[in-house]
Amino acid sequence: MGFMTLFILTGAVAVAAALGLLFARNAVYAALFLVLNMFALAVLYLALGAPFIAMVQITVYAGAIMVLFLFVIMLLGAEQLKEDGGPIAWQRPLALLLGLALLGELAYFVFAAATGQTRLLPPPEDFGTPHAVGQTLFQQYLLPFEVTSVLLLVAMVGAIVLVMNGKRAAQAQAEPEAEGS
Amino acid sequence: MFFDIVAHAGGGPTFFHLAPLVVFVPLLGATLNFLFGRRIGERGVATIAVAAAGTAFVVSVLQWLSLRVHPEGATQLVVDWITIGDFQVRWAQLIDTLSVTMMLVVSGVGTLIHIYATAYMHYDVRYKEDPRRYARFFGFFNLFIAMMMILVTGNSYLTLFVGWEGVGLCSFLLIGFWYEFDILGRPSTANARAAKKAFVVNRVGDFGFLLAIFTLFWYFGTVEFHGVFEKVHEVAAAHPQVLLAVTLFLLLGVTGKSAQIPLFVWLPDAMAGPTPVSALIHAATMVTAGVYLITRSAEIYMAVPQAQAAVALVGGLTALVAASMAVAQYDIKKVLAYSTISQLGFMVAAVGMGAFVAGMFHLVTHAFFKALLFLGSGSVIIALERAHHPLPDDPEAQALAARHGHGHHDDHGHDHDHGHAPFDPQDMRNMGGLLRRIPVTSWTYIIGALALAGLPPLAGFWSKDEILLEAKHLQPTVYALLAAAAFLTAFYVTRQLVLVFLGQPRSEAAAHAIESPKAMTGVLVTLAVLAALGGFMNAPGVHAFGHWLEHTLPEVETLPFDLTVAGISTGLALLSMFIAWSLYKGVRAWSQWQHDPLQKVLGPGLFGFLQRAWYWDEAYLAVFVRGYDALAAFLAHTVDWDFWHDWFHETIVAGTYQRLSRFLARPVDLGVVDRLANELAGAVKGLALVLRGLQTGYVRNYALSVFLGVVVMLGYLLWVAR
Amino acid sequence: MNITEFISHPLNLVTFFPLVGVVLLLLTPREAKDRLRWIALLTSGITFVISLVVLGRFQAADPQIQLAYDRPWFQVAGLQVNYILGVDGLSILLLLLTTFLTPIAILSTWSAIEERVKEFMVFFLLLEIGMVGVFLALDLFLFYIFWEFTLVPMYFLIGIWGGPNRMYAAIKFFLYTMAGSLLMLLAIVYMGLHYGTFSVPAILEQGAIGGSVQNWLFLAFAAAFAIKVPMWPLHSWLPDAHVQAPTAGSVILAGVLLKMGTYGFLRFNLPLFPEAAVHYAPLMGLLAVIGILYGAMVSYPQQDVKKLVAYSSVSHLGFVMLGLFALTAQGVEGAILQMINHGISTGALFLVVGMIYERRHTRDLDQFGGLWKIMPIYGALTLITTLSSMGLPGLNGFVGEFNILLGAFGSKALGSPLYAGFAAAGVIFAAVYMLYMFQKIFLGPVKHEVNKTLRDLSLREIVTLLPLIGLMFWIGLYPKPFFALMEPAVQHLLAGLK
Amino acid sequence: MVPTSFYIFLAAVLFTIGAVAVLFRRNTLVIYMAVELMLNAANLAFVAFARQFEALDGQLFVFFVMTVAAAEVAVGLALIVTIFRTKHSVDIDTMREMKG
Repeated sequence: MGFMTLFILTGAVAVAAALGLLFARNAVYAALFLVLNMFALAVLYLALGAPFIAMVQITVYAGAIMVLFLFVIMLLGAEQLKEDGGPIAWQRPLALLLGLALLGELAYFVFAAATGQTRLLPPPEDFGTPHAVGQTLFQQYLLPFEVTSVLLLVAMVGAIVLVMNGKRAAQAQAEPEAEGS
Repeated sequence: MFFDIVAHAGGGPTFFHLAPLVVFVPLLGATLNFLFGRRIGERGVATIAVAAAGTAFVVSVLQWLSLRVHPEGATQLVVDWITIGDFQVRWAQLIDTLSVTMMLVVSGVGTLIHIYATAYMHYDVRYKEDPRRYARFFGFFNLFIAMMMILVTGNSYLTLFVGWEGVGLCSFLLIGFWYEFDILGRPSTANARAAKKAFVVNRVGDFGFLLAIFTLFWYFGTVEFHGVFEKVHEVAAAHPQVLLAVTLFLLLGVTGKSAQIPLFVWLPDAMAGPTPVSALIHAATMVTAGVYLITRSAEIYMAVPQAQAAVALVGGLTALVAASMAVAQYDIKKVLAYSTISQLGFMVAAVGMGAFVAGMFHLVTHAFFKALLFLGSGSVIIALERAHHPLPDDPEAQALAARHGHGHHDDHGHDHDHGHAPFDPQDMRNMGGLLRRIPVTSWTYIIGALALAGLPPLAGFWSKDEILLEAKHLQPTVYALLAAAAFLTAFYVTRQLVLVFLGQPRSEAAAHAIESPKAMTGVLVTLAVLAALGGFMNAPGVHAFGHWLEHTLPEVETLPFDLTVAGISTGLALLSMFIAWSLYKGVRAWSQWQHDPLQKVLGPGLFGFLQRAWYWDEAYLAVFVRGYDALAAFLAHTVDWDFWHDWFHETIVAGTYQRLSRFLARPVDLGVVDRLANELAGAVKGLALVLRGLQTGYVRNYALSVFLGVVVMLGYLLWVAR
Repeated sequence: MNITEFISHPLNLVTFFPLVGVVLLLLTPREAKDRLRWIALLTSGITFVISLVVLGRFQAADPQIQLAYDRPWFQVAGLQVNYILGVDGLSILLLLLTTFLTPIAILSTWSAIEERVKEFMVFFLLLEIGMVGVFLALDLFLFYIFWEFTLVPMYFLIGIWGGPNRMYAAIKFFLYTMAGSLLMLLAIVYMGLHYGTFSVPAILEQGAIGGSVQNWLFLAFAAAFAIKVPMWPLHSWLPDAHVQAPTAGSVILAGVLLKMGTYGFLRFNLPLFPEAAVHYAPLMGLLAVIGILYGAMVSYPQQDVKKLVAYSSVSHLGFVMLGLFALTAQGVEGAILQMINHGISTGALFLVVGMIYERRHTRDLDQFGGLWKIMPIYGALTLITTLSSMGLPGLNGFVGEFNILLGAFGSKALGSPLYAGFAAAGVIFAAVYMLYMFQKIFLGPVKHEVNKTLRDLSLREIVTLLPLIGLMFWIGLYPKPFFALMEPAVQHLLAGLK
Repeated sequence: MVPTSFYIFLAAVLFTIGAVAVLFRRNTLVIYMAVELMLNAANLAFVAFARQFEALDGQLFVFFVMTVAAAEVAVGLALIVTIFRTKHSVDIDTMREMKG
């Protein structure tokens, strides 16, 4: 099985999973479709000589992040929201139209406008290995890397603060009611 | 770096390397007393201070011993101070016979006065009701010794100037020591103003000194003594007027520090300081710095005869004028103050004429007898004060008060005095008959006074005689001035002795005056011995002092002893003393003050003129002080504030701007710009109403519009890049 | 520009380190006043340490620009603007003075500023960035940016935390300085067009513009700097600004901001327009001497202590200007040292005035008298400061003034010893007003009952003053290291003028 | 071998689907997931270009995108939870406080 076959198969799976996300009634299904999509992408990453990114994709994205999504969906019981157009149903056809337009533009760009298309050569020996990625990450990109850690910390603190404040607000709402009864 | 020896005198051990100690040990003493003085008690403070001054004396003696073996002296580098381009000043100590003479006087007399002050200040701080200031006094005192040592050991005009200003500072601090009182201990700013006056007047002199230094540097290329002296002849040939300028600028400095005409006015006011201060700073050492400066600059002065004449004339005039002022004073210390000015005039005249040895000799003997006189007057003052107002912790005075039944003085103390005229323990009209009450003080005082009057064989006779002798040969005019001054000197000395020590006590306090403690009288006796015998070091035939200074000074010629000169001056002195005696002998019988006999002779106008110091202060006040005040106030309030700050700024700068902007606002802005703006605003408002409809609040609508934007922009880009 | 490389350069670090403090301050709640103060103090303290590192890497013997950081920045209308920082013997001491005075000024606000502490500290640290930048910038454009940048924080410091008439003073300060700067901006633009670059080292390599244009450029730069100094007669913004500014503001205003003017003369007017500098030296010298005497006389009758000290600055900076335009080694080096001295002594004087103002809420001389007896430590420290300011040998002021006068006396550019002669009379006047102030506050009997219960300085206040006092003695007794830092650079500068 | 343009086109398709999903769905959580899908599409393009130019920078960008996405998800989900507490709904159309 050549790379092209692999590409077509996994690409089809990815597109199908994406469409599943678009049309699934149940949010849990949507999330699972997204996981599938990510697995498919991970395979493509492997094919593109990025084993490290592929692993991170599976562990962090498909693993950690999506689990968090599922957790929140179930926590809030939000999986069964009625999915009709709602008060602005008129924008759905418009959205579809725009989506097709964008796709058209991009296709034009990729296949017609962009020049210098090359067939990919086999990559160097250690391309994309964790070792090579680590070398680059900790030398050339050290400062952004460190900044990312600050970003994550801030995000964590922010998430906690938001949830806690909300809790307090909810309690404050609940208390007068309790007194009244 | 510090303390390392630049020049070793060849052969044998010397003590020159110890020289920096004369500065640093007193400085250390001062620091210790400033920092810890309040905690270690009076005894601790006194020990530190006296030990510091004593160490300086010991080191000075060691320098003297070293110089006896190596009379060529040495230069001790202390620190490399300023180096800019070709301007280099090292702070180095010049150890030669001249500077060591000054060191010995400063530290020797200084140590004695320190000892005296330990007892004197004990009473003073209690009478002024602030015993905690005892430590501060000795801190300043030690600081003064350090500064004076910097002055006399400096090897360049600049280092000398550093000490010169430093002693000025100490003088300021010590004159204003009781800054919250006047001279009688009443709350006032008088003492503080006296201190400020001293500093400012000295600054006028320093201004001259600074200009002299600048001139020296630019024409001689250095400010170090030896470097300058080497080039004197070269410069004298090339720019004679430069040397004249330097010497006259220096003279201005000298008139400031050594209280000569026209800048002597600060010294009488400086008596506001405690009496040991007057003795050490304003009689024995600091005020003689000017004499030292001219002696040090002998090489320059010798090259400029006009300058020598000017200096001698200033000195001679000062000697006479100040002596005339002294005859009409009532304050025991004021008499001595004017006398000091007068004697400084003698010294300045001497060094001005080129009689450097005579001038320095008089400086030394004057340090002995004038210090003695000031300390004696301090002893008298304290004696009266103790009798007038016994302190609770003064058993001697308390016992005496009880015996004579006027112990009531200690119930009302000083506060009571503020009502009517306070008792003035310095006023000679309140004295009389003290010879019997305080014999040690009295006899030592009389020895000092006679030395001042110039009676043989006391120290003052020899030194004054030498000056008169030189003057007769070199400058006859100055000789006449000085002889007249000597005549007046003998007069005011006699007047003072009669008023203070003889006859009947003219006040309660004088009747019960108490002899001072041993620390004070011991010092008085020591100084009396020096004042009596000190003259023999340069007496005719001995000339040890002259030979000593020969190693440093350019030309030392000793004139042979002239019996006529000596006879004339002694005769004049005796005559004057006789006149004074016959005028004042009536006073002896008085028990209350009546009119001054001299006033009857001279008339109240002339007497008042002399007493008010020729109205010199008043003239300066009217011309310089008021003038400066008025000019400064005019500049500050009228020119700078009202005109420049307010009128110019507000009316011209801000006003013009406002008129301009108002013009732009009314016709231009309202007529054209504003209308345009209004119509534009209307249009915007209409548009806003339309656009408002777009704000549905649905997030997805907004997302859609973003998406639309993306599609359109991408399309446009592709269209362009086609 | 690589960020890591950018901040690892010591000059960038010393300039922008206060930003760290600004960020921390912004994150700190406004109620935690003590924490805010500590953050500001520590930040400025670390900045001082960094400036010491700069000093450590500075080669005193080298007269050239050192530790230069030169990168292309952006282009305006085809003109290259570079980001150039560098330090040499002319600026190293002023850099140190700035970083040294800032923590001291912050320490002095501990109990004086209680309102809006957060904003105050933020502005103060921003001001430090601007001041350090002014002394380090070697591109005319960059210099101009820093120069104008300092105005903003100072404007707010006066306008928000100042005295009753603060808005008037702040606006006056702003407008006066701005007016002068605009002329300078025109000159900078002209020079940029002429040389094709704003970089000072590059301009110096190309040589000066000849002819009368040089004179005009000199005057345009001089206008900006003379207002900042301020030279007589452009000083009328100074008393307002000083009287209304809070203590720390006055300290920095007198200590550093005024030096930006004299530094400007030294850095730009002398080397960039050498012929014009020699040509105008007598005029500048004359204005300087008038300033010395006028400032000294005008400060004497003032009732407000701050105003007195403010006018004394006019006098002191007159000395600096006289030294600069003496164009002799002694004069210029004395002037640089006198800039430092004035920063130390007048800074200390404003601190001292602030301390008494905090206790009595008045600066009227008649409200005091006899305070030495009540506050002995305060009296002693003030006395030392006063003496330093009036140029007593052994303290810093003397070394500076003496060298300036010495340099001016034999200056060929000034052409007459009369300048130094008249200026030396300023030494007498200085004694008059300084001792008058000292006497009015500290000597004499205690006239007012309220003054009897004043407490002496606290440990914090003593700690605030002691570094300054220590420096007064150090410079006064052993100025050699300070002169050694500037000597090669000054000789190099003067060689370019011949 | 597969040309890069194929990968890019696949990324474009996925991106468009994600974008349309954002506009279609009412469930805030699903919208979030759609945003993640768009990010993934971009990542794919990055990796493909990294492969083409044999430069690791593209892969590192993906790495950073993931990190940022993780941070975004953490904060975003916290926001949703907070909003849910007051509105008791995850319907995005109930949030229209911005109406002009």
